[in-house]
Amino acid sequence: MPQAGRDGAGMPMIVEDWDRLTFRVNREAYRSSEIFDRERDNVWLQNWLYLGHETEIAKPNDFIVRTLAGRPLIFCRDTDGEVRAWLNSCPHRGTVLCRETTGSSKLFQCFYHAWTFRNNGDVAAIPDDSAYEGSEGLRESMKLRAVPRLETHEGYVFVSFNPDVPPLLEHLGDAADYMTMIEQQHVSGMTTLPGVQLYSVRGNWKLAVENAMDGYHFSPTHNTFVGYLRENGFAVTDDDQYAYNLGNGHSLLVLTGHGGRISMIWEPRFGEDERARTAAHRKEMTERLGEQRAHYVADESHILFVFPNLLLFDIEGLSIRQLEPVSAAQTDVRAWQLVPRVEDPASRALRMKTVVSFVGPGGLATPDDIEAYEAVQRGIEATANERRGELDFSDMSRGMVDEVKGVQGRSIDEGAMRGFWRHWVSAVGIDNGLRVDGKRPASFLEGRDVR
Amino acid sequence: MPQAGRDGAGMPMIVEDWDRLTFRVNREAYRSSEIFDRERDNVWLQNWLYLGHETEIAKPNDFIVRTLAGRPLIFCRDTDGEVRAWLNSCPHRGTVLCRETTGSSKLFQCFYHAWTFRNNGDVAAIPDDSAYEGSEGLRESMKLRAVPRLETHEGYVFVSFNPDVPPLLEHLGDAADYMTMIEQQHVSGMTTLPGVQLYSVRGNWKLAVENAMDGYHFSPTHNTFVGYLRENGFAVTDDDQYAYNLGNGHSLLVLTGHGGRISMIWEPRFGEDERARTAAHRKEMTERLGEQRAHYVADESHILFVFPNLLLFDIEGLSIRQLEPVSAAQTDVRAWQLVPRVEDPASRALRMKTVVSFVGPGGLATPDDIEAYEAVQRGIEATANERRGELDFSDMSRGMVDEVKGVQGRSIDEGAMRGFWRHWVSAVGIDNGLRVDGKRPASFLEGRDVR
Amino acid sequence: MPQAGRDGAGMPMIVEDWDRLTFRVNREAYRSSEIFDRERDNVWLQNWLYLGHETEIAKPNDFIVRTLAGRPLIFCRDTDGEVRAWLNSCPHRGTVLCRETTGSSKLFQCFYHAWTFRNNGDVAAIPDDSAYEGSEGLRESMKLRAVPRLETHEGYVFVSFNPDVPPLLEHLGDAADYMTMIEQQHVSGMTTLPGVQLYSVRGNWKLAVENAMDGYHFSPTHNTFVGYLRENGFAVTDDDQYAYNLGNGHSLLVLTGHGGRISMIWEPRFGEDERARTAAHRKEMTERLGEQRAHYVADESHILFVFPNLLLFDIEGLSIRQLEPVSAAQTDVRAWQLVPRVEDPASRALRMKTVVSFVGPGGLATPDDIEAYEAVQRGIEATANERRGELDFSDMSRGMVDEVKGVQGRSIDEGAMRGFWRHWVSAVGIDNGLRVDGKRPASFLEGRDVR
Amino acid sequence: MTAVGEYGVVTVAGHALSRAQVEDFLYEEADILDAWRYDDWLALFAQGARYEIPTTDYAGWSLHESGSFVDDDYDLLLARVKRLKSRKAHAENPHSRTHRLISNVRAFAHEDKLRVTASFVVHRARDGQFDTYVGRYEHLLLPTDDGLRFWLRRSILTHEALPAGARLSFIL
Amino acid sequence: MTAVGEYGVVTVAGHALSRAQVEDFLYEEADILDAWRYDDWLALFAQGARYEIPTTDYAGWSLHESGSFVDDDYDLLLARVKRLKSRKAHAENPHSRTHRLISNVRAFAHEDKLRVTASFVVHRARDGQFDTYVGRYEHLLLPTDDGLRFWLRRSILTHEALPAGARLSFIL
Amino acid sequence: MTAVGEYGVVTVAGHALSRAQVEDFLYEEADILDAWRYDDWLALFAQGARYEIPTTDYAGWSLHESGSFVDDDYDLLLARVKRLKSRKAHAENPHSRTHRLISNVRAFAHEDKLRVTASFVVHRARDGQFDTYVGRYEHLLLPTDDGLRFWLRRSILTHEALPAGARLSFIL
Ligand code: FES
Ligand code: FES
Ligand code: FES
Ligand SMILES: [Fe+3]
Ligand SMILES: [Fe+3]
Ligand SMILES: [Fe+3]
Repeated sequence: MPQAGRDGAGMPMIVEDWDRLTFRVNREAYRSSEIFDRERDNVWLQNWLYLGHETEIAKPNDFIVRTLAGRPLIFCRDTDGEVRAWLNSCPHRGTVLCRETTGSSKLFQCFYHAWTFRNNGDVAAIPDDSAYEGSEGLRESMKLRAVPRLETHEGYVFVSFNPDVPPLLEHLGDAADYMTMIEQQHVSGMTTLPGVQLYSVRGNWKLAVENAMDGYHFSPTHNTFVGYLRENGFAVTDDDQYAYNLGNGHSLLVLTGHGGRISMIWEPRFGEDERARTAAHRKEMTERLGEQRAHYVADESHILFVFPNLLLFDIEGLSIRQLEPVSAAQTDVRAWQLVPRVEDPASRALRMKTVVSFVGPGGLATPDDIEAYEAVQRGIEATANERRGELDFSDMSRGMVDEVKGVQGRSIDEGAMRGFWRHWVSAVGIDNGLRVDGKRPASFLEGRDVR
Repeated sequence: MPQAGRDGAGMPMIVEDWDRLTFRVNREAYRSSEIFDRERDNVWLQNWLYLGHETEIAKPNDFIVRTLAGRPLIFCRDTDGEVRAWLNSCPHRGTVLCRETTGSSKLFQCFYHAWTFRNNGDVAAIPDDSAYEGSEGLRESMKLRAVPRLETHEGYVFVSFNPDVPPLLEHLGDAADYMTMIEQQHVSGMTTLPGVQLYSVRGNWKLAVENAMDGYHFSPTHNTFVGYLRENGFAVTDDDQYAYNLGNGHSLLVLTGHGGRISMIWEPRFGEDERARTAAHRKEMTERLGEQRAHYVADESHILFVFPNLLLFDIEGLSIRQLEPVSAAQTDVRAWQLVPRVEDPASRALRMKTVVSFVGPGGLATPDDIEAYEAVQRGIEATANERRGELDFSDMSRGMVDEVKGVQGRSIDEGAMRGFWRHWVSAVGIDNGLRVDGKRPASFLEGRDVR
Repeated sequence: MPQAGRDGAGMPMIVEDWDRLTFRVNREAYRSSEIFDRERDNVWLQNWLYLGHETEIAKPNDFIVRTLAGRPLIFCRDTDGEVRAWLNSCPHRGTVLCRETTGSSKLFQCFYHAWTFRNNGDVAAIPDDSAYEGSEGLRESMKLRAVPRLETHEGYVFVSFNPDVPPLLEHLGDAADYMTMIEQQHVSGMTTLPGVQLYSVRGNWKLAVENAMDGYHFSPTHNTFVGYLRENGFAVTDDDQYAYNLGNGHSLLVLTGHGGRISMIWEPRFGEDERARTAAHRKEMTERLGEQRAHYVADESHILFVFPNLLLFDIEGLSIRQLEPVSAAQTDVRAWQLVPRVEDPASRALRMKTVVSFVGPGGLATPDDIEAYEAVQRGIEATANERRGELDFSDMSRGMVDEVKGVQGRSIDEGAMRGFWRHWVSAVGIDNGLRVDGKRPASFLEGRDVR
Repeated sequence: MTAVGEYGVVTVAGHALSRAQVEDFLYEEADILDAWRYDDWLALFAQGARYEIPTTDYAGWSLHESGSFVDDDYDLLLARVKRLKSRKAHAENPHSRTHRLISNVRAFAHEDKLRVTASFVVHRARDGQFDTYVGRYEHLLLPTDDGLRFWLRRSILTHEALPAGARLSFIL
Repeated sequence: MTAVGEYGVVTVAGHALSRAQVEDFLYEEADILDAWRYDDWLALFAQGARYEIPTTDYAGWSLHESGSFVDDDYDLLLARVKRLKSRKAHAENPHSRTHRLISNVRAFAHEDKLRVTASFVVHRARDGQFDTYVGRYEHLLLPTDDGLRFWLRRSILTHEALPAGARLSFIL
Repeated sequence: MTAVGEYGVVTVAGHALSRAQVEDFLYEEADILDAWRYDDWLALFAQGARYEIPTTDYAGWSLHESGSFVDDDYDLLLARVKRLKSRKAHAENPHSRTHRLISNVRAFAHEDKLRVTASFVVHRARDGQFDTYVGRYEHLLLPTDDGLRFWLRRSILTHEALPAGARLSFIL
């Protein structure tokens, strides 16, 4: 068992008990480097992954380099305007081809031997190619290496290292519409901005997923932020709010008691001028989207998780968060602010101030979440290789009393986490990873219809 | 052999030769991470471990957090005054429960979801526990996780992660009385003080054990400290001093030629005022303990090793040293000064100055010991995976010429180390870990009767 | 395959295709720690390794400590003037024996227990050796541990941890004469100087070997240095220059278009005074060596690689570079400047300025090479565990069109690298490490006769 | 070359200021922050002042138009201080141990303000980790009769990304 | 706002002292220590002076009543210097290469002494390791006619524990 | 004890110089280097000046007689700057992000020059790595009517060896 404990091989990762109504997650899932390797192979190299947003490379020839699943990539728009994802590694001897982090260029030239490539992947030049047999075949075989699959939904660019992955929309399923809702907030559509939050947490990536789907932590963990909102005339509540499993590991928190819906629901802290702009914008939305759709788009805050590496925060502004696991115990995080392409400068300034006051390592809330991931990662060392094996499990049973009855789980329950873990264990493919005691319900609630 | 060398599996760790009278230790024992893992599983998670001293948590509700065997623990005295050791990890999702290093509190509240526990382990509050089946059962099952065993001897608190470990006193055996002797030095009893030396050495923990049991290194390694004592009127000698194996891996160095016995044997460097105080105290001791017991308590310096992680230095003052292995090549060390609860302020100041002048990373002696551990750890890389396998062994043969005759080993022999290694190899349970050539004596000397 | 990819076990490391005329190297060879361990066992612990130059320890009792194959060594000249290589680890308990980096001493005394050794390896003193059986046998068995083999050629000292390695000259083969040529440049012979460049690169050691044998990178990578030479009246060319495999993994680049041949071929940047000194020296060389030998010695720049850890740069001055792999992704580099024992101070100053302007981490050229190793090491992460396995290979096919015809490869081809890799794969002994498709030539060109 | 007496004195809005005075101001702030004296820290700001930390990709843009780490107007600054003084600011309870080195201080007149640049290294010890934050101050200081006050307090990180475990939950 | 001429001058026991003078004293000490000139270092102390390094859990207590890393009265200071000058102080033979940064220097009058605080970073290279010691000085200096002298030299570490390989065998 | 007014002034070749002036010179250079303004940097050198970085085993020898990392006479210095300004200096394109701390500045008259010593730490961020270069300046400065100029700019590393990934492709 300690040996087993060392890599978690062959142990149940999840234990569901439908008699006791408990759901337990093996803490080895956060600690084990062997499980990290399996996740890399069976999830990150198989699944769709969020790469970036179209608006980051708005113009032809724009490029950004970005590491995804540990692989250095070039995310660019070629000269013809097509969005591309190339391995950032020279086909000749593997040198990082593009060493700039961002810029605009028609060509990528490797500095080592000056092989040069067009941003559509074609070989532009190989010095002295007479040294090779069949220089035509050479140019064919030495094109830039593409990430096998790339598809886009509402400006969100996804890639997969698995050529056989099903179509993106099939993968996104019910999650797709919540991305559409964000795009519908403003008639001009949305764009990312410069000023990307790059940080890294000493915690397993799944702790960041749980935290985002966990309404139960909000008032204790963010006590000071709740206080700040309260003093500014907004009474936060957790009542009548729900967490949904959207299938394929995706999930959704719908929050109606947390505010921060700039240009959709006015709050005193936004100031008087903003009040009129908000009213006007709501009017425009209703005309454009109709009463009910406008309601869903405007009046609810959403936290959407798209398995495995994308979190969308449609609350206190709009931010995109990407998770890049580095090791079992470390995760790089990247966050972009998403704003209406066209917006009143005062609203924009208010939006930027507001979103940053909440999210990111310098905000008034996110640091407490980071403290949580890191305190969990440290804390679970207490039961590593524990003889009393059952103590090395974390509890996520909240709301199983409803779940077993088929009642929709609340935001302050742990149902969204259970959905995530159930998907995770099958995706990672750990033998006997799931143990079910007692009689499991025939099915679980999935999705939510807002159309 | 190199592959074997890479993890030391299946190689003899110790080779005793009773024809040549040599004792050799495989240097893989200091280098191998696989052996480190076995030690963690078979020693640190099975044996009694020194956790801390009662006086560190003198009052009800006092707590200290401390990592032992890599596990974060809460070492506290509950509201009813009972000493406790809890895993510092929330039973809910594993968060470090108590993030303060020390303090006083009746309750421990997890900041993540505000689960709250009494310092006796009971659940005090679980917010919105209606989300769980059977909230009574929940409170039962979600109590703080205790370290399975905790026992105290003379104020020294030991714990074990093994519920089936034999009683503490059985484990301590002959070592127990030397802890009693320390307690008997002063009628008021002893207490630890604030000002804990926390440091970390780049060496295997067993090098620190060997060093403490090694009188042979004293004059060459501590040449400058010996010189300092000599200039201050004390002539250090290594004659007629012995090292004892106390069984269960414990051992004892009895030093009568090294001085520093504050308030028991006066030296010029202590100053004239101290002379009278020393005489008075010796008188009190003799009355209280009788001539002979007082002699053993007062006139000998002792260095006691309690397997596997406690060293008591009853020399140049009194200090407790705890070893916390971090990896094969790194060991965290913690040292507390132990003083009479009641003491003349001038004696106290003298004591503190004296002990620190000797022990600790800022002293005039310990740094040379640390240099030794670290120089050994670096040096043994020279023979890693050596084809001439016999060169990858360290020699600890000193005094086998006496040992084979059943003659008690001297402090400047290496008999205490041999006793340690013989116990270690059986405790760690390495197959064929011990190779014996020639005819081994039927038994070895063990213990020493001073009662 | 991903699992395989994780350590590269059982995969072809090299794929030669004689139909397509391609040569591909598996990037796992640069990344895998398992392959690093095999290299350590099968190459570094078996082969001759360059340790240092006789002139670093010019006088009896001089010593230098140096780590080779991860082993701390003492490289010294004993009192009788013999060159020695000792494991820098005390035979007693393994302490680093000599903690000074360099100096002069007849004796090495271990500080831990004062065991003392002569620089010829004999035991000089073991304090209180009566504690051991048979103190004579003890002194015999406790001599300093020598590196099993040590031989010298032209002042270059090589050692092997393998007692059964064939004689050095047999190993050096054709490489030996190029070391002789350097010695013949000046009648006084050559010496190393103080001022050793110690640095470390974040790249696999084999990338440093490839780079040195790679004339193809010179003009693009060193664009700025070429520009500097051009402005100073020297037109760099890559025409009619060749790369030779010398057997046993050794190789040679002969460059006639790159200059920097101080005191042999004058250039304007060397200044007028140097012109006369150069002419005089060339005259002396011709008298001493004869027309043709003098031509080979003086008019060609040479970059010589002696497998596995020595690079000699007879270009822009003379430097010795030693490679000490630390991990798959890190290599320590040491570089010494080699100069005539007797030289005009102005020539010497010119030489030092010139060599340093080119080589070393502060030069105008080497930093771009370091950038290359490191950019490759980062870049090849892009194809780690790639499903399209063939993409995880680097191409070294340049000049196979000539090689297949038995035509000597040019400096700007990749033939020297292919020779290196062919030797490497057999030396490391990876099962099925080499895959040959199509019909391989019966033999490859090897060596070059200049005698 | 000016005589030493007046060397290096900058006059702003009628206040003659030496580098030494600016250094003393920054050193005092550092001690206040390391001692967790947040009310005293607030007192170093002029009413309406701002506190900014751009992201590591910062290229000079306005934080009103871009993402950032900290974009506090005076109201948010008050909220931040209030939070930091609360026992419930979990990310900083227990408090980080911080240590600050401020060097390369330079001061320039900038309209009615003093533009101050400096190099900083902030060390932070917490949870057995020891983090280092490296960057540059680009402040605007307001000279008043009671001494200098922050008008814009801006910390610009040198890092390419915040390293593992680093966060800006304390004042950088 | 005082004129620059006298700005920042502290007068102690009749000695007018500027921060620059204190910095020069600390910078000179740093060079002396890095050059291993221990006799010169001793000469910077007043007779009867003390050298202290509290442990990392230090909370202001007296070292006479608690554990510590260094608790040298003048006699022990002499013994320490004698040891460091000996070839047999193995922990420092060969000598560590040290490098010191002293910043954020502040000086305050404290009875007849000058209370000086500063931030330090000491880098130490030895045995292929490169260690960093981060902390704060809280000294008491005695102004004399021959310049400043240490009355209490105290180094307070910022670390939560001495990191691996760190030791105080040299002067921090 | 000298009055503060003139305290610490060194007079060289008729130029009265204070430490503050030397610090300002070094701080300005640091900003110029961090901003990659190489023409401005070159302007800080006197004609015929040298730039030197000895190896880490440096024991005081002449770089004309030993190996070194940098041994630039004025011509090579020009070549180095030209290289650094080129887009083809691959090791520094993209540019490293550098950050400099200069402390413990001391100035001494040395014939007609000013001998300046200081401690430096240079941080360098590139390719996801964050390297630290620790060492000591030992410069010779030439006082001119237009201010100070480098006559010998020498950086001496404290490291025992350049750590992994460290290189001197930028100006240390
Ligand atoms: S590695 Fe890119 S051109 Fe050679
Ligand atoms: S993890 Fe402790 S309360 Fe949830
Ligand atoms: S280890 Fe060298 S003498 Fe004991
Ligand atoms: Fe949160
Ligand atoms: Fe000792
Ligand atoms: Fe090159």
